[in-house]
Amino acid sequence: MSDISAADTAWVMISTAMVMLMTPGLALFYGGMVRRKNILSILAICFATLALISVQWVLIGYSLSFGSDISGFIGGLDWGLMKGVGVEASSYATNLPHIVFSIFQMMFAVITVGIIASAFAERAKFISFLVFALLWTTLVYDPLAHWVWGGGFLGRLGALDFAGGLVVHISSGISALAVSLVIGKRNGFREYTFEPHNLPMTAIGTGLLWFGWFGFNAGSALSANGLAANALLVTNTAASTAALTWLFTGWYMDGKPSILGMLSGAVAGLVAITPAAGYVDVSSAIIIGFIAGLVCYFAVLYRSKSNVDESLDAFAIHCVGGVLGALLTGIFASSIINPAIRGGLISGNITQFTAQFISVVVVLVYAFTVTLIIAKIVDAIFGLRVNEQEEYLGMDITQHKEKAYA
Amino acid sequence: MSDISAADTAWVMISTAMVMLMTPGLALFYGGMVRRKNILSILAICFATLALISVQWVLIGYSLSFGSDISGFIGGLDWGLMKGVGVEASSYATNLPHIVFSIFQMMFAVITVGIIASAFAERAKFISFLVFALLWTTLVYDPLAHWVWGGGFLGRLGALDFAGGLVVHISSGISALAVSLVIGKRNGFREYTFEPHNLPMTAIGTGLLWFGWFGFNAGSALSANGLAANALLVTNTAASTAALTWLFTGWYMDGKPSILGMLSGAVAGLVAITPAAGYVDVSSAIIIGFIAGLVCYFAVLYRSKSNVDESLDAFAIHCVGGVLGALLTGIFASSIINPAIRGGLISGNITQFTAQFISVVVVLVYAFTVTLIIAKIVDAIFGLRVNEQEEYLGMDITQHKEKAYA
Amino acid sequence: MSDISAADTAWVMISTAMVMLMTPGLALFYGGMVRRKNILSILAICFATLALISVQWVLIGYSLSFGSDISGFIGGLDWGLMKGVGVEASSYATNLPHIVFSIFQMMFAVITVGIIASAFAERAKFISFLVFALLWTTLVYDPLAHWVWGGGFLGRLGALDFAGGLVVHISSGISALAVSLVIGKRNGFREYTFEPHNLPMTAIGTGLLWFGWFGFNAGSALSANGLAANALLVTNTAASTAALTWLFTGWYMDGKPSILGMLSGAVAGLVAITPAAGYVDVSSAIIIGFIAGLVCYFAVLYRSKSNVDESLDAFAIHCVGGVLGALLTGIFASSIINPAIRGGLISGNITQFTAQFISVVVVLVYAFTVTLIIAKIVDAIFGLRVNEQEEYLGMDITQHKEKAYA
Amino acid sequence: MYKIEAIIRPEKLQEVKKALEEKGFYGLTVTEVKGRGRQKGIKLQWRAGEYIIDLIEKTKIEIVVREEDVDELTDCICQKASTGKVGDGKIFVMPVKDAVRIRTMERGDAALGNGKI
Amino acid sequence: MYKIEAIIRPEKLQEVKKALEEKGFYGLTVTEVKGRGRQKGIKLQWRAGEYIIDLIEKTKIEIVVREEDVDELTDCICQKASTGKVGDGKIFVMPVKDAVRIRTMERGDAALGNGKI
Amino acid sequence: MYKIEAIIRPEKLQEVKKALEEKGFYGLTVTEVKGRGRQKGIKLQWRAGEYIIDLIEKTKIEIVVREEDVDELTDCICQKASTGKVGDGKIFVMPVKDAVRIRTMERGDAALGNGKI
Ligand SMILES: Nc1ncnc2c1ncn2[C@@H]1O[C@H](COP(=O)(O)OP(=O)(O)O)[C@@H](O)[C@H]1O
Ligand SMILES: Nc1ncnc2c1ncn2[C@@H]1O[C@H](COP(=O)(O)OP(=O)(O)O)[C@@H](O)[C@H]1O
Ligand SMILES: Nc1ncnc2c1ncn2[C@@H]1O[C@H](COP(=O)(O)OP(=O)(O)O)[C@@H](O)[C@H]1O
Repeated sequence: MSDISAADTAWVMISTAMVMLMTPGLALFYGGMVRRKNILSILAICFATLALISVQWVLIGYSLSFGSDISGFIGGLDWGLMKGVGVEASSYATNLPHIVFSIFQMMFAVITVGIIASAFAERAKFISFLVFALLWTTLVYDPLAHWVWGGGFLGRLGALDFAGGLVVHISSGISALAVSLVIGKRNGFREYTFEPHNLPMTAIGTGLLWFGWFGFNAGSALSANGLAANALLVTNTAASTAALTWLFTGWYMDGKPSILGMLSGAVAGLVAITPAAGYVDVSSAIIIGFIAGLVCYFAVLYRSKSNVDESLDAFAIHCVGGVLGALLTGIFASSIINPAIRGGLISGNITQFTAQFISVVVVLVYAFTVTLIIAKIVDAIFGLRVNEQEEYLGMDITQHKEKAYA
Repeated sequence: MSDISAADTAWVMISTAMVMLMTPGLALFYGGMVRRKNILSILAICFATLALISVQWVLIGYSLSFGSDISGFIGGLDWGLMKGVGVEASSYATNLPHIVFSIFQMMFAVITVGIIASAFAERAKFISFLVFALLWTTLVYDPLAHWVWGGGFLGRLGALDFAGGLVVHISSGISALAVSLVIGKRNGFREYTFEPHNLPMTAIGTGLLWFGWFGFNAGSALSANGLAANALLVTNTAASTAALTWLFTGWYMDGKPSILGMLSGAVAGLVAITPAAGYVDVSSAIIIGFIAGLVCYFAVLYRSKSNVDESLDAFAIHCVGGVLGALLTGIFASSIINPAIRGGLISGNITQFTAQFISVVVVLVYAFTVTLIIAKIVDAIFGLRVNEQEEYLGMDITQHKEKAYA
Repeated sequence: MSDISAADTAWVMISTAMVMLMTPGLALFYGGMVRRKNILSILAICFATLALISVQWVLIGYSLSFGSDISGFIGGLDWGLMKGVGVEASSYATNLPHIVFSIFQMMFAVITVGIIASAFAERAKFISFLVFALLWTTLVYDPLAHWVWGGGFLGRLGALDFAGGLVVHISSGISALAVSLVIGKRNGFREYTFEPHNLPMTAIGTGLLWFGWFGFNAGSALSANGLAANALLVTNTAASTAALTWLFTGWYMDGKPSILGMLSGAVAGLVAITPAAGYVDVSSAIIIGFIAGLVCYFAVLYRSKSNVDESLDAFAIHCVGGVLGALLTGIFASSIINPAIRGGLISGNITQFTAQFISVVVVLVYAFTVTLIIAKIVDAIFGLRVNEQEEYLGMDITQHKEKAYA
Repeated sequence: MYKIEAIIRPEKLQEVKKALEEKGFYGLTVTEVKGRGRQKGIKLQWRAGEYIIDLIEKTKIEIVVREEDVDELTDCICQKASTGKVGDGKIFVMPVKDAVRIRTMERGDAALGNGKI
Repeated sequence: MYKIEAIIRPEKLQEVKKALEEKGFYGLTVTEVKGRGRQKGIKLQWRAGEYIIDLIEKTKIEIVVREEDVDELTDCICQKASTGKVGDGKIFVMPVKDAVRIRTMERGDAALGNGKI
Repeated sequence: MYKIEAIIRPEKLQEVKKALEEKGFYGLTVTEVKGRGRQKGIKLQWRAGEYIIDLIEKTKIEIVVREEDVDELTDCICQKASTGKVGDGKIFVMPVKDAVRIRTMERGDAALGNGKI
């Protein structure tokens, strides 16, 4: 245990707890936006994700993602059931007990599935979601985590993804789109409006997400050092800039400053800075935040006018924001911030940008295709969707026999 | 201050904050389950617990629990008002400022009383709860903490209780049962249903509890090391397994997957892993979580069909879960995980199991008896319960002259 | 990076996250107290504060507050856009990456503006609040932070302000009063009652504030050591004592124990201990908590009977509590707790008390005057207040075109 | 046709509903209301003042039925909703000129879908 | 018997209630409603579209009284609930055929527990 | 004068409101209610027991109009609120003796502020 740092261990453990809290935070963020009759089902989906992916991760997920590399594509099953994952350090972080690294990573797998969950909002069979989640995390998340972070081919290509722009946000955002295409529009979509039932709940959720994101991004330094501090700073800066950008853009476009817009903007900024957090400085963070706020605003606007009912806009925020972040990392990455890298376009390193671009395309294509297949299969076997009568009565009653509010 | 570790200090301070947050979390967990007219009183009871026990602890509680041992039964008053509890390390944790150890322990005393508070739900006089809480923490919690952790006879017997299966969960769960027997059923019990007024509130509470529990269990390692990391991992694993177990058991039994069931399952798993967290590996955690989810499900089912209105099931979850955890620790404890111990039944060490068994019985008997007496005395002097008219109008208005929602 | 401590870095980073969470916590604390039609606008104001002040801070705020001193009154702009604020330590904390110190301080600037926000409740134009916030943080907060912490004249005078009694609480509380005088009473004030629309929301907020305050006060030690531990302990003790004091005082005066009272008391105690947390022991904390609970209770009572609609009592709690705390620090400060100081009145050091007194007066006068001017100017240019019809319909609809609850 | 408007204790709703169902009266509309009757008010206090709560939560049931069903129904509701204590509530009976079933535009008794039709 | 149905500003409820109480009219039922009158609508926006809010929160008071009390009560309500601005609300008076006190099964005026009885 | 009481699907409210507006009927009062009609109940479960949900969320619209407007309005509502499926709701028409505008104390038809007046 020679090199293990107690301080780093403490930092990554608390970061783990903070990232764990993001899933309940996400549940509230989404929960506030759905109709009153479906709030419990969103919460159920998110909490079930936390439980289910946690178990999958210790059984096989961690090993598939980070186990001994098999031709750059997937990890072996040698660490199944956490065999051999103990208090000694691993090669992934020589300063941390191996367990700490593995459980920190676990929470990333959890939240990623939580993001996709939004595509199931207000119309999915609970059982189908569970089956989908299990398949998706195994067939999409685990490989992607391996490719980028686990010694796989995208990492070797030189793709930079500090805290999960590719692995977490693009993958979940594009998959949410794929799911929404298979599951179809909610009844009444574009016929009558779906009012969010509790925006203060969405605000609480955003608060918890923002808090947890400090663990997400700064924790990804895997050490309580200046790099983590920089990640903390740029994370907060990008979130703030994007929140303001969305707020003012919406104000200009719609005539009024929307709080849901500001909260969405904050999330967009957090998403976009995620891949970049360990590589860019605060000025770049302002630019990244600004672009994310602006582009994601229009992405949501466009989506909401389209015929696609990707109901809670995981695509327009997480995928679009993630793509922006991944590419902008290729532009703004700086070896001053992170001496371990050569820097991005702005430092004259075009290779980095190319690596980012290729990775984005690979992740988009892979996640979209495989998700489409999984969704179709689950649909064929279990039916992704409840019937019209059930949808009308709401998921809470028909899927869970429970009522949110008395 | 030679041996004091800043990293461990940071870890236990943040763990303290996380355990502190569990009491508001518990307030929400319970608060969501009561009727609309009683929500404030549940919150009042939990926040008053935080304030009251915090003060009792610095005045006498810490000293009674951890002060110089008096024949194995109670601590002396030498540390009253925190005299002598300063920045130097204590024998309890040579790596931490004494204050850190004492305030971390404080939060355990707080949450324990918070758990019992549930037995007072929807019918207790606020003043009577306060008097009860003060007596209970002094006469039940402090001695038990001393017996197990403060150098008392159960600790010497070799009882293992990593983060408080005996001291926190069994003691509070069995005491909640005793209180509910004295205070009696709510009016209308088994006549008409009491619908939980806000299940999303219960979900938020569970999220905060889960988060805080990482501090509770992993913080109990008192060090930012591999043992803490293992505690973190097994805690999350047991919670997840138990949540899924309860979810699926309920699904099978009732026909529908209940979110309240899943949340209850998570808590049951967290409770059961509490005494074991520093002694068992992840496979054992899965077994412990599974057993806790299953057994506590049936305990709640049985209780709810019985004639006992232990309204929020602190007994069926905390006491039953705590007993399971304490005994399973005696089975699964492993010296590979924790070299300081000899291991449980599975390592061929029957003594450990016997020690666990004896401790469970001692705690059950002591806590139940003394609680019964305290409750009867408080009832005789102040009256535990409001009158029927007040109960009908609700605690919020009649006890606090306040209304939760306008 | 020789002296930088990873443990201290971890501790101050997590403290930063905790203080960040206080602003959403504050939003909920306040949000629960306003009417249903204005809840979103309170949330909007608080989240916008987080975003806006974060950006102002990295652009100029940090530099104005902590940059190279200009005649004791303000910092220079050398650290604008965080230029030169990197991973090396600064003179403010030789054990921390400079970034960590600066972002920890950022969250103090944020929450301070969040506190004033309450004076805008239920009647302000959103745009006017934004302009006000930007001016205020630049013209009031940044100078004050410089005077006390950034090498300015109050710090040199010897004023003790551990975590921001002067800089945060007095300044925001007195400014809230100034704003409320300019913006005027809500329509219907003292004609009909304004019922708080969701007290459980206020309770959740208090829980998050209490949690975050551990980072606020114990984090202000800037090190994971005994001083931080002491700050943690006295913070919790003062909060608890004040909560109980307010609870019982209100009980005696009004006939019933109010939960809103208890929560307000907790905040009052937290405020009062803030300047003292690194200088006093636990017995003094009990006295400080008691005085704060009692005096702030009567301050609120008096204010609510006055003709001033300082709607959410930032003045009566933050300013009054802050003044108490600052003065009591001058009385109870002890060199046993903090060897770096000479102690207060009780240690026979009258100079300390004088320094505290002068600082209080200076901050009161400066903040009140400048705030009054800013508020008048913003009022003249943008109009601080919506028209009567808009106020009647509520801020949520008229300022944000959004509805909180469907 | 008459509308029966019964203001009852919320906890009696299930029982009343069930009794109506057993008599064949499915159609009804329920509203959460607050009511004041014989009870004295309670003063409430909060930081910025005080107010009086004399309104207790009640449930209003509205059932439109044919004239000949009115007595049977009011009796049935009285029986199920009564506890014998102040606060049991009131029933009001009001004339209804016409009823329309939106789906089919049927009118009159045929639209009620209640009672022995 | 008549039912007086008054739709008023929520903030006027306390005052109206108190005035009724002073006249001896305790029994009443209160419902939270939303209403549209002379005001123009307001457009609301959220991420997935827009909707129009022209419904303002109002409070509905229902009081069943004997015929001879109707005028006194409507006057009393008008006086207390009025601010002179658009949005003050409306009062509607509707015939009631019968009233029943659930607890005692008393019928007719005796069941009202309102007014000079 | 008559009161039209329409119990409709909540998601149809916007459409109905708009149609009424276009016909010149601004004044209306909306209440959130729950209703039971032809649907079968659903059993709900929680930790301490079970209960039956047969009440589906509906929206009640109340409009007081002159006698001559009743038919036009009921037709209009039926048309806009109908989906052709069970649960579309009901309309009830009830006599109203008088209306008062609180602000001006105007009475009768003039107080309605609805229809062609
Ligand atoms: N005259 C009335 N008009 C309208 N509603 C009434 C009237 N009298 C009573 N109510 C309603 O009936 C409820 C029960 O009345 P209460 O007087 O407590 O019942 P009881 O007559 O059985 O004692 C009240 O809460 C109120 O909602
Ligand atoms: N014809 C009507 N039918 C039913 N409710 C009405 C009618 N006209 C008005 N209301 C109710 O009365 C409230 C106040 O109406 P409004 O026209 O604003 O008042 P005023 O006539 O004093 O200006 C409305 O919000 C609505 O709830
Ligand atoms: N007899 C009745 N009295 C009062 N309300 C009724 C009655 N019948 C139906 N309703 C209301 O109308 C709503 C729709 O009724 P439903 O029977 O589902 O419509 P439909 O007749 O078109 O199938 C119900 O939810 C209930 O609120």
